[in-house]
Parts: sequence; structure tokens; C-alpha cells
Amino acid sequence: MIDFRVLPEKASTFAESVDPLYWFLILFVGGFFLVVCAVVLYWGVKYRQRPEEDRPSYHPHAIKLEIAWTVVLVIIALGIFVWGSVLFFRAYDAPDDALEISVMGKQWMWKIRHPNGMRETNELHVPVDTPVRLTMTSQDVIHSFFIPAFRLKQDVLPAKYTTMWFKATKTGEYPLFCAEYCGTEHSTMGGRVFVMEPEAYAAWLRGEGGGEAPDDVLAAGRRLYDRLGCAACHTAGVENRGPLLEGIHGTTVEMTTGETVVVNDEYLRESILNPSYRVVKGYAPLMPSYKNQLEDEELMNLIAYIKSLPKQQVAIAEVK
Amino acid sequence: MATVVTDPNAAPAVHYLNWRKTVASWLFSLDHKRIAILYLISISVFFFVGGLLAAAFRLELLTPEGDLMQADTYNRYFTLHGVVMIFFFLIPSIPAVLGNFLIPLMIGAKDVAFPKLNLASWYVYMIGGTLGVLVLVTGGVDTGWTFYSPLSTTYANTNVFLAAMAAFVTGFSSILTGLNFLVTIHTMRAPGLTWFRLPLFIWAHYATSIIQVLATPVVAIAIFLIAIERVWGVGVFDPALGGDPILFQHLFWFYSHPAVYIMILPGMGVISEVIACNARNRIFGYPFIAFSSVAIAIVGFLVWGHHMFVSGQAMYSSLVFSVLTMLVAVPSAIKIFNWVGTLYRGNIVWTAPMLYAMGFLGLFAIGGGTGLFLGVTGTDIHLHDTYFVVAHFHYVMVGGAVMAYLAGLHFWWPKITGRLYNHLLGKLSAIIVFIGFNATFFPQFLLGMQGMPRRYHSYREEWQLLNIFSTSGAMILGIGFLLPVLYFTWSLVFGRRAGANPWGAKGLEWEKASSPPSPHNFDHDPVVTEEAYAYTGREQLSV
Amino acid sequence: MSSTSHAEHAYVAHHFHSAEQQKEAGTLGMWLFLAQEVMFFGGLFCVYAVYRLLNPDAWLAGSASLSVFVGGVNTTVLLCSSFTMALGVYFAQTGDNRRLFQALVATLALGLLFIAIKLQFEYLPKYREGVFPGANWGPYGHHYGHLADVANQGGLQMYFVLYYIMTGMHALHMIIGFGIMVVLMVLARKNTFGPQRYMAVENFGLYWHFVDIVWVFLFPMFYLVR
Amino acid sequence: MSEHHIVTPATYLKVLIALAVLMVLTIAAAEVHFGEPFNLMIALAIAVTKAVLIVLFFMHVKYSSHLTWVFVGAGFFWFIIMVALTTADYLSRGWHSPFTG
Ligand code: HEA
Ligand code: HEA
Ligand code: HEC
Ligand code: CUA
Ligand SMILES: [Cu+2]
Repeated sequence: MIDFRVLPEKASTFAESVDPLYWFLILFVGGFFLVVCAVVLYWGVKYRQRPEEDRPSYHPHAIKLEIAWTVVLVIIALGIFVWGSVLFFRAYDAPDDALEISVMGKQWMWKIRHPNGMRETNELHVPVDTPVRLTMTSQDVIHSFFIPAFRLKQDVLPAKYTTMWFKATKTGEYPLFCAEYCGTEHSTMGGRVFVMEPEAYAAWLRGEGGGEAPDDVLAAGRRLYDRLGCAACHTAGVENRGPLLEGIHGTTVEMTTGETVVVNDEYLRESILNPSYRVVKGYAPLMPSYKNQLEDEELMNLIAYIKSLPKQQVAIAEVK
Repeated sequence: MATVVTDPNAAPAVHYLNWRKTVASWLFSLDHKRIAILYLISISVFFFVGGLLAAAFRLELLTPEGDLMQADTYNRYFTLHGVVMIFFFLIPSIPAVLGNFLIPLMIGAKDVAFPKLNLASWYVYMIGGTLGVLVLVTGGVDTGWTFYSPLSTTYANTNVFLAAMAAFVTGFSSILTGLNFLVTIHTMRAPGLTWFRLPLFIWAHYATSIIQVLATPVVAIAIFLIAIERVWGVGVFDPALGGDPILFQHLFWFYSHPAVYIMILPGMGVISEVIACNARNRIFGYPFIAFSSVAIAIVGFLVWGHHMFVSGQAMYSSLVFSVLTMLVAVPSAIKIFNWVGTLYRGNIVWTAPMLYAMGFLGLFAIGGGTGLFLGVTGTDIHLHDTYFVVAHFHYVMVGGAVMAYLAGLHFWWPKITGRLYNHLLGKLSAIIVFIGFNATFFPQFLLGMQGMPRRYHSYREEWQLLNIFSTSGAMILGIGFLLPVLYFTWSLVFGRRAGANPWGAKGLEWEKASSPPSPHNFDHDPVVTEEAYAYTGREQLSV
Repeated sequence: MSSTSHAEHAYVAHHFHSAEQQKEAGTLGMWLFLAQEVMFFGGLFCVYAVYRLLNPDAWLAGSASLSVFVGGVNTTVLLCSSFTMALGVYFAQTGDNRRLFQALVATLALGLLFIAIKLQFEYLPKYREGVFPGANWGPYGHHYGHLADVANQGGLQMYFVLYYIMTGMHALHMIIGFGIMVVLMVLARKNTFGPQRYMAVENFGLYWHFVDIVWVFLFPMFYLVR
Repeated sequence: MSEHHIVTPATYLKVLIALAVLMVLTIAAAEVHFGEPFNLMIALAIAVTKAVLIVLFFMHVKYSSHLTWVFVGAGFFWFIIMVALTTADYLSRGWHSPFTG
């Protein structure tokens, strides 16, 4: 019982901003419960049936009271909603300069890959005070990446990318779990998150702290890009067959339906696997689907390569 | 209220229990009261099956390592526990037992509108139940009661198909029961029984039935699609075909969230009856309680996405579901206020059902209140799929619905059987259940806050202490649940005769029908001339 | 304990006060059952909506492989069967059991025709040529060869998964209807129905029309995707 | 059952003809290209019209009690809720937070 706490240690900016809401809710609901108990006990004793007393039944007409507490409840409920939602907004989109790490869940382990290709299993090394974005997918069933110390969790799905971002605030070692039931060994599918000083992380990335040998993601992605012939359409000058991909990540593009979409990993993935779902305005749905031609791993490399393509002056001119 | 039963306190010579004695007269009975008894027996069996499974895996959770049973066994146990408790126990519990027994009596009808359909519902339920038992003996199922795809469709190698079929079939029993009640309440009310004279129990069942009829078919089809994918190999939620597992979650929760109100609304109906009678008072804010039931039923359809905040659902969808969740909590809170208000200036008698009802109030306040933690997106991210959720739903389902069911059973037992049970034991069991319950599930809130994920066969060592509390509590709780079985059975044989109205309660079932009621419920067709709960404060107990 | 005091007619069940009440209950019950059916099919339509949204090209290609002509003929057949069923209800209400019987025969015949056309010109040829999702998937035969070129083969299979499940579920409802129709035919033969007693026919009619409505939506949604 | 209205075969026939016309119309409309969402909207509008005709006349709802109207409406209303909220999720997947990104 030493070091007992209601909430676990907090080690991310999100944890710091959300903890007050937990405490508010605990006090609010706890207080409500205590008031209900107190009133029940007090009236329960005070108004119990006694043979010597003749207390006729009470005929309440308390419309005003009813309306009053309804309104108060609605206001409190909406207040809590707004408070929580603002936090949720913040937890949603990562800052642009976030460090990109990819996560792959499979029965029953987490495979993690860093920007330079460094890999690890069931462990996640991240630098402190740096925004980190995880792009996650699963090879089989649904898993869920859960770090209690960060107060964050996100389901990881097959054939889809989900993301989660955080900024760790405290170095140390924190537990990592799989929170979505995924079969027999669900409860062992976890590990540790190491939050390190940036220098230590950089050293670790160079392979000085163990971990598997890095491989060259971008080179692998570039090879795929060539092999699959993407450039046949996505090159400036090819009669505008396909849009230019240079510097596309993070921009907003408009679809034929008028909808605008921010280009992120999930959008890139979808564009490659199911190009006709959303067609970029000004283009015909020519692009073939690459579904079933790419391993999850390859797709990640390809996307990493596309994201690495620098913004070019020509590109912007061309799009205009 | 013109006519009175000939001699209210003498047990009638002929009543629904004894007027025919063969087994067939029970199995093929069209009498809603007998069908209620059939349900009572069958759901009790399932409750104990589900409870014993829980007791078994709670024992496993005594230690952090998985030493008592294999991970696979553990997974099967909690899955079956969830499936059995939800589909075979709690959803039918209050409606099919108390609702079936009481709705016609309360509205002054001879039976439900479609007695044959009523019997058919029980058979459908039993077919589903038999399939469920078959699952149990043919190796079980380990997908969790939520059947999430693609685990259930592709990766699980247990008996998912059979389990899906069991749930599918049972769903139709629920639909037919709801349909029957809706029609009964619409068309069979006694003369003078206007909508605003109806007992709140009826309002609650009306709201419940809407959900049963409109939500259950969706889960039926969703589960059916899972079964097809299982058999056919390709299917509707298969990512390889561009299918989307999240879509299954939408369909599943479109039903399963409203389903939680199928479980709690009838309980709320029971609580209204029990509190009004035991406080010898008019219910505080009758129309607010009545309409809040309907509001819960309707708005309850709009919030299912709160189970999917971290599933990959769009952020804006999550926000919409979150705000609606906050709003659906309001009518429940209103009910709590009105029930507490009913005590004010009453003449309260502390009977066993009243103790259960007060237990309900406290536990439901905690259960519902922790629902707020989960309904807020920002806080649910951390709490989702942890023991906090497990604790939340046991507080509402066991602390809420099961407590209410027991309150109702204790309240109407004299009417159903014509016998009184040992009152002291009744109160004792209410207290044991209350204590055992909190000991079991309160520690789980703390575990969840600390991040212990649910459906975990083994866990981190620092969580052991709280788990020990929880398991010990479960043993106390088990005893608390066993106790009523003992004294109820005892009362069947040795219990004192109850008389028509031992509680001094208002309502047609107490004032116009004998205990046990006659086969056709009333000797004279009742006519209603006053509002529900016209208590004077001077009614006496005769228990 | 008998309730004869209230029974105006022998067929009013003991727990009802009047034929009126019994009829009202029957009608309400039937409509609730149909509301239930709406949600049952509704789940499928919901799946359809989402996947059509996600795979527009596959839907186009899939739809192009269905014959609007066959679909149109079948729609006509089904609309006619609804018409004969409606007539049947009229004859039941007016007590003309002979014509009721004929109307039911016509309805049944049209229903069977629908199923026959579906099997002969749609399900079977497609199945033989591999236009059937799953291990046998391979629409490379001469009729459906163009399907092989569609890039989004996964989405295309999904189109057919839904096509078979939804039209199959519709057909299943019809087949259940056939069974009930036969019972009604026997009863009509026995001169059962009349102005006081036609609820069974009327309610079955509601069911049959509902099944028709489902097809009214299935037809444009599968055959007419443009 | 004085209030019960018996619909005549003549009415049924008119409805059948209307339904047939609508069916031809929907096939014809599908052959014309109105552009992305319009074909779908026209097809659905015609289907809904057909369904309404069937419900009102073949199924006698036009002559039924208010309660029947409510029950019929409830079924469709809940169906719309389900489809609307579910597809809303898919349609808004690409949207981003106004605060960041
Ligand atoms: C009887 C069953 C029942 C009932 C009645 C409820 C009632 C509620 N539930 Fe619960 N719930 C379940 C059964 C039930 N639930 C189950 C089984 C699951 C998990 C399924 C699974 O994943 O396996 C679950 C999961 C669950 C989740 C998903 C959690 C997750 O997986 O991340 C959420 C999220 O919003 C939630 C919310 C609510 C809310 C807001 C209510 C509200 O209706 C509660 C309203 C009641 C009150 C609010 C009363 C107390 C009043 C106050 C405290 C006063 C203050 C109130 C206001 C200011 C409004 N529930
Ligand atoms: C109506 C619904 C209902 C009810 C009544 C219960 C009752 C109980 N539940 Fe259940 N539970 C669920 C519905 C319910 N549960 C659901 C839906 C899940 C989720 C499943 C999933 O994740 O898929 C779940 C999951 C669940 C878990 C989480 C498992 C996990 O995630 O790994 C736990 C853990 O403690 C638990 C415990 C209990 C206990 C101790 C009881 C007790 O109340 C039971 C008490 C009853 C008895 C013990 C039997 C009767 C007593 C005797 C025969 C006497 C002899 C016995 C003893 C002395 C022990 N339940
Ligand atoms: C036959 C020509 C063709 C080929 C080959 C092709 N594409 Fe495309 N691509 C297009 C067209 C046309 C569009 C725009 C229409 C659309 O969105 O479908 C497009 C759109 C995209 C987009 C979305 C761009 C935006 O502006 O939103 C991405 C990302 C993309 N392609 C990646 C790739 C990759 C990676 C490859 C190779 C593996 C590839 N494409 C191969 C024609 C092609
Ligand atoms: Cu992976 Cu649980
Ligand atoms: Cu819910």
C-alpha cells in the first residue's frame, strides 16, 4: 500500500491537462452519492411510519423544482462535456513537427519502427519534451495501444491507419498495454515505454542501447515507388495525369465532391489502396488500386518515402 | 373502486398455480402468470451458471500470474459469463418475469394481447438457451460478449457460430415479448385506466418494449452477418474486401447501448412501485418519471458511439455521441431526485424490498455517475477497456438492475406465490448483497483508474491487493445471492399465507386480485376511478 | 371461469372484450412486427450505404453486370403479386372466399415466378461463372469477363456479398410467405373469411406488401447504380 | 367495425399502374447521367414514392388510426437515425481538429 494513488503517475502533457477533470468528476459524483445517501438516511428515519403519528400522504406539485433541477443538470452535463471535449481536440491532431514512429500490432506483440529504421519489439523509446506521433496498424485483429501514464489509448486496426500523439514530460519507464481484447495472449501483449533525454534517445537510435539493426526505410520506399511505376503518372509534365506528390503531406486537397481532406498517412494509404473512394478534384479516377500488392510493411515504407519528397517550387506552380 | 374481492385474505381455493396440475399444463400454458414462472425458473438457472463462471474466474484473478486456469479457459469463462448474463439473464429478467406476471394484472386485463406469442417467446428463448448451453459443452467461445470482428470472424477458433446463433435466436424472444407488451398496454387497459393513471412500472415497460422492438433486429442482423462470414469465409466486415470492422461495432452498439436501457428501465419501474408503496406516499413528480423513461428510450438510441471513442471512429462523430450521452444521463438523474423526493413527508416502512430499493438508489447513482466519466471523450480515452468500465457496468447492471429485480421479486413474491418469506432473512440478504457488491466492484474502479485493462488473465503485481478485495467481495456477494434462493424455497412450503395485500399497497394487482391470482386474474373486470399511488399514509403492513 | 359473457363471436379469444379490441390488437401487433422488420433489413441497408460510399467504382461495375431487364421484369412480377394480394384482402373483406382463393393462387404463382427468374437468370449463371464471392471468386468467364478488369476486386466482391445476402434475405422472406399463403388458401377453401373475420388475410397482406417494398429499394440500389 | 374502410379493386389498379409507371421512370432516369449524387437521389426519391404508395393504399395506412401512422413512422425514423449517424462517421473521418494540424 505504499505509494497508493488513485490515478497512475502522469508523464505527458495530456495527462497533466486531463487529471483535474478526473478529480472534478470524482468529487462531483462522489458528492452526489453522499448527498443521496445522507438524504435517504435522514428522511428514512425522520419520516418512518409510527403508529402514534397520523401524517397524511403528501401531494407534491413541484413543477418549478423539477424544472430547476433539470436545467441545472443540463448545464452541468454540458459543462462537463465541453471541458472533456476541449481536451479531446488537443489529443487528436499532432503538431506538424512531431517525431514519426510507426507501430504494428500483431497477435500478441507490438512491433515498433523509428524514423531512421531502428526497430524494437514491445518497447518504445521516445525522447522527453518532444511531440511524438505514432502511426499504427495491425496485421490481424484489433488491438489497442495503451499507455496509462500518458492517459492515452488508441485502437489499432487491420487495413487502416490510426494515429496517436503525445509529448512526454518526465523521463522514466512506464507500462504499455494492449487494451482491446485480441485473443488468447491478450493480457501479455504489452511492454514498456522508455522516456529518455533527447541525447540519450539519439544515442539509442544509433544502436547504442541495444535494439535491432536499423534498415533504410526511405531507400526501400523509393525502390517500391520505382518498381510500381508511380512516377508514370505522378510526375510534372505527364499531361497532368496524376497530382504531384512532392510536399503533399500535411496540405489540404479538394475532392471532386467538394470535400477537402488533409493529407495524412491514413489518406495516403487510402489513396494507394482505394484510389477511387475519394478522387482529387480536376483528375479522372485513373489510378489503379494497389490493394493486395503491398505488405503492410512495404506500404509504410512507400508512404514514408512520399512524405520525404521535398516541396518543390515547380510542384506548387503546377498545381495552381 | 367499487367491487372488492370476496375475501381478500383467504387464499383462494382455485388459483393459477393449482387449477391444473400436469406438467403439460405448465409447458403449454397460455397464462401469462405461468409463463412468467417458466421464465423465472429458466433465467435463475442461467444466473447461477453465469455467476459460477464469474466466481471461477474471480478466483483466478486472486494472483497476478495465470495459475489456476489457462488463458484460453479464462477467456472462455468471461465471454460466456457476459453472454449468459446479458442475453439469457438480465435482458429477459424483469420484463419476462415480473413484466409478464404483472402487466396484465396492473392494467386490469385477463392476459397479454397475444398469449400464444407469449408462450412462443419462451420457447424461442429456450431454444436460444439450449444453443447457449451447447456452446458451453462444445468448447465454449472466446470472443468477448461483444463479438468484435475480425477476431470473431477469422481468428477465434472456438464455437463462435453457435454462440452467434444462440444470441440471434434469443433476440427474437426479446422482440416478441416487447411487441406483445406494447400491444397489450395500448389495447387492453381497463376502463378508466388512462395513460396518466398507469403505474410507472407500466410506463417503464412501455419504453423498454420500444427499444426491444426497434433495436434488437439490428443486432440480430449484425450477428447473423458475423455468422455468415464465419461459415462462408468472405464477409461483410472483412478488411481484405474493403470491409470495415468498425462498421460491425456501429451495428453492435446500435443495439447494445439501447439494450442497457432494456436492462435498467424495467428496474426503474420496479423501484418506483416499491418506493411509493413503502413510503406510503404519492410518487414525487409522476409525469417526470414517466416521460423520463420515454426520453431515455428515445435519446438512448442516439448515443451508441460512446463505446467507440478510441476505435478509429471520426472525432466529430465522437463529439456528437458524447454530448448526447451527457444529455441521456439527465433523465436518469431526474428519476433519482424524484425517488428521493418521494420519501419526503412519507410514512416509510423498512421492508426487505425497500432495503433493496434504497441499495439500488446508491449503487445506481455511482454506476450512472461513473458513466459520465466514460461519456466524456477526454476521460474515456484512458478509462476505455479498463476495469473502470467493468466496475461501471456492474454497478448499473448488478447494483442497479439486479438489485431492482430482487427488490421486485421480494415485493411481489407474496402475490406470485401467495406466501410470505422470512422477513428478517430478506433484510439480511439485502445488506449482504450491498456489502458484498461494493467490496467486489468498488476496488475495480481503482484498478481501472490505475490502468488495469479488462479481459486480462494475468496482470501486474501492484494490482494484486485490490484484486484480492474484489474476489473476496465476490464470495460474499455469491452468498448474498444464494440466501434468497433458500428462504424463497422455504417459503413455498412453510411460508405463512400472504393475503391479497400484505404490504397495504395500491394498484389493481394488490387491491383486486387474490394472492395467488385466479387463473383469469380478476373475478370482476376492474374499473379504475383514481390515479396511481393514492396512498393515504395510514396503510398497515401485515407481514 | 369462462368469459363467454364478452364473447360476441366464437373467434374472439377469451381475454379480449370484443372483436373490435381483438382486431385493433392484431393490426397493431402486425405493424410493430413490420417496424421490427424495417430495422432488420435496415441493418443491411446501413451496411450497404457505408460500403457503397467506400467503393463507388466497384458498385458501378457490379451493377453494370446485372441485367436491368431481368430486374425490371422481376419488379413487375412482384408489383403484380402485391396487387393480387391486395385484391385478396378485398375479397376476404367482402366474404368472397372463392375469389380470395384465386387471388392467393395468383399471388403465390407470381411469387414463385419471381424466385424462378431469380434463380434461373441471375443466381445460377453468376454462380457458375464464378461471380460468387469467396474461394471460387473468378469472374473471368465470357459473360462477366469485364469484371476481371475492375481494379477494386475486393470492393467488387463486397458488392456481390451484399447482393447475395440482401436479395437472398428478401427471397427467404418470400419463401416464408409462401408457406403462410398455403395455409390461408386452405382456410379460404373452408369458407373461413368474411366481413367479420379477415384479419389473417389482411395481416398477411401487410407482410407481403412489406416484402415488396424491400424489393422496391433493392432494385434501384443494385441494378441501377450509375 | 363501422370505421373500417374497404379499399376497392379500382383503387388498387390505379396504384398498380402508378407503380409500373414509376418503375419505368426509375429505369429511364438511370440511363440519363445527371452527375454524381443526383442519379442516386432521383432513384431513391422514386423508390420512396413507390413505397409510400404501397403503404398508403395497399397497406391501407391512409385509412388507419393515428397510432398506426406513428408505428409506421417510428420504424422508418429509427432506420434513418441508424444510417445517418453511421454514415456521418465515415463522411467525417478526414476532418481535422480546429485547434491543431
Ligand atoms: C444497465 C446497464 C447500463 C446502464 C443503465 C448504463 C448507463 C450509462 N452508461 Fe454504461 N455501460 C454498460 C451498461 C450500462 N450503462 C455496459 C454493459 C457497458 C460496457 C459494455 C462493454 O464494453 O462490454 C457500458 C459502457 C459504457 C460506456 C463505454 C465505456 C467504454 O467502453 O469506454 C459509456 C461511455 O459513455 C457508458 C456511459 C453510460 C452513461 C452515461 C449512462 C447513463 O445512462 C447513466 C445515467 C445515470 C446517472 C447520471 C445517475 C447518477 C446521477 C448523477 C451522478 C447526478 C449528476 C448527473 C448529471 C449532471 C447528468 N457506459
Ligand atoms: C447481468 C449482468 C452481469 C452480472 C449479474 C454479473 C455478475 C458478476 N460479474 Fe460480470 N460481467 C458482465 C455482466 C454481468 N456480471 C459482462 C457483460 C461482462 C463483460 C464480459 C466481456 O468482457 O465480454 C462481465 C465481466 C466481468 C468481469 C471482468 C472479466 C474480465 O474483463 O477479465 C468480472 C471480474 O471480476 C466480473 C465479475 C462478476 C461477479 C463477481 C459477479 C457477481 O455478481 C456474480 C455473483 C453470483 C454468483 C457468485 C452465483 C450465485 C451464488 C452461488 C451459486 C453461491 C455459491 C458461490 C460462491 C460462494 C462464490 N464480470
Ligand atoms: C495510371 C496512373 C497512375 C499511377 C500508375 C499511379 N497513380 Fe496515383 N493518382 C493518379 C491519379 C489520376 C490521381 C488523382 C485522382 C485520384 O485521387 O484518384 C492519383 C492520386 C494519388 C494520390 C492522392 C494525391 C492527392 O493529391 O491527394 C496519391 C497519394 C497517389 N496517387 C499515390 C500513388 C502511388 C504511391 C503510386 C504507385 C504505387 C501511384 N499513385 C500510381 C494516377 C496514377
Ligand atoms: Cu492485442 Cu489485446
Ligand atoms: Cu452505452
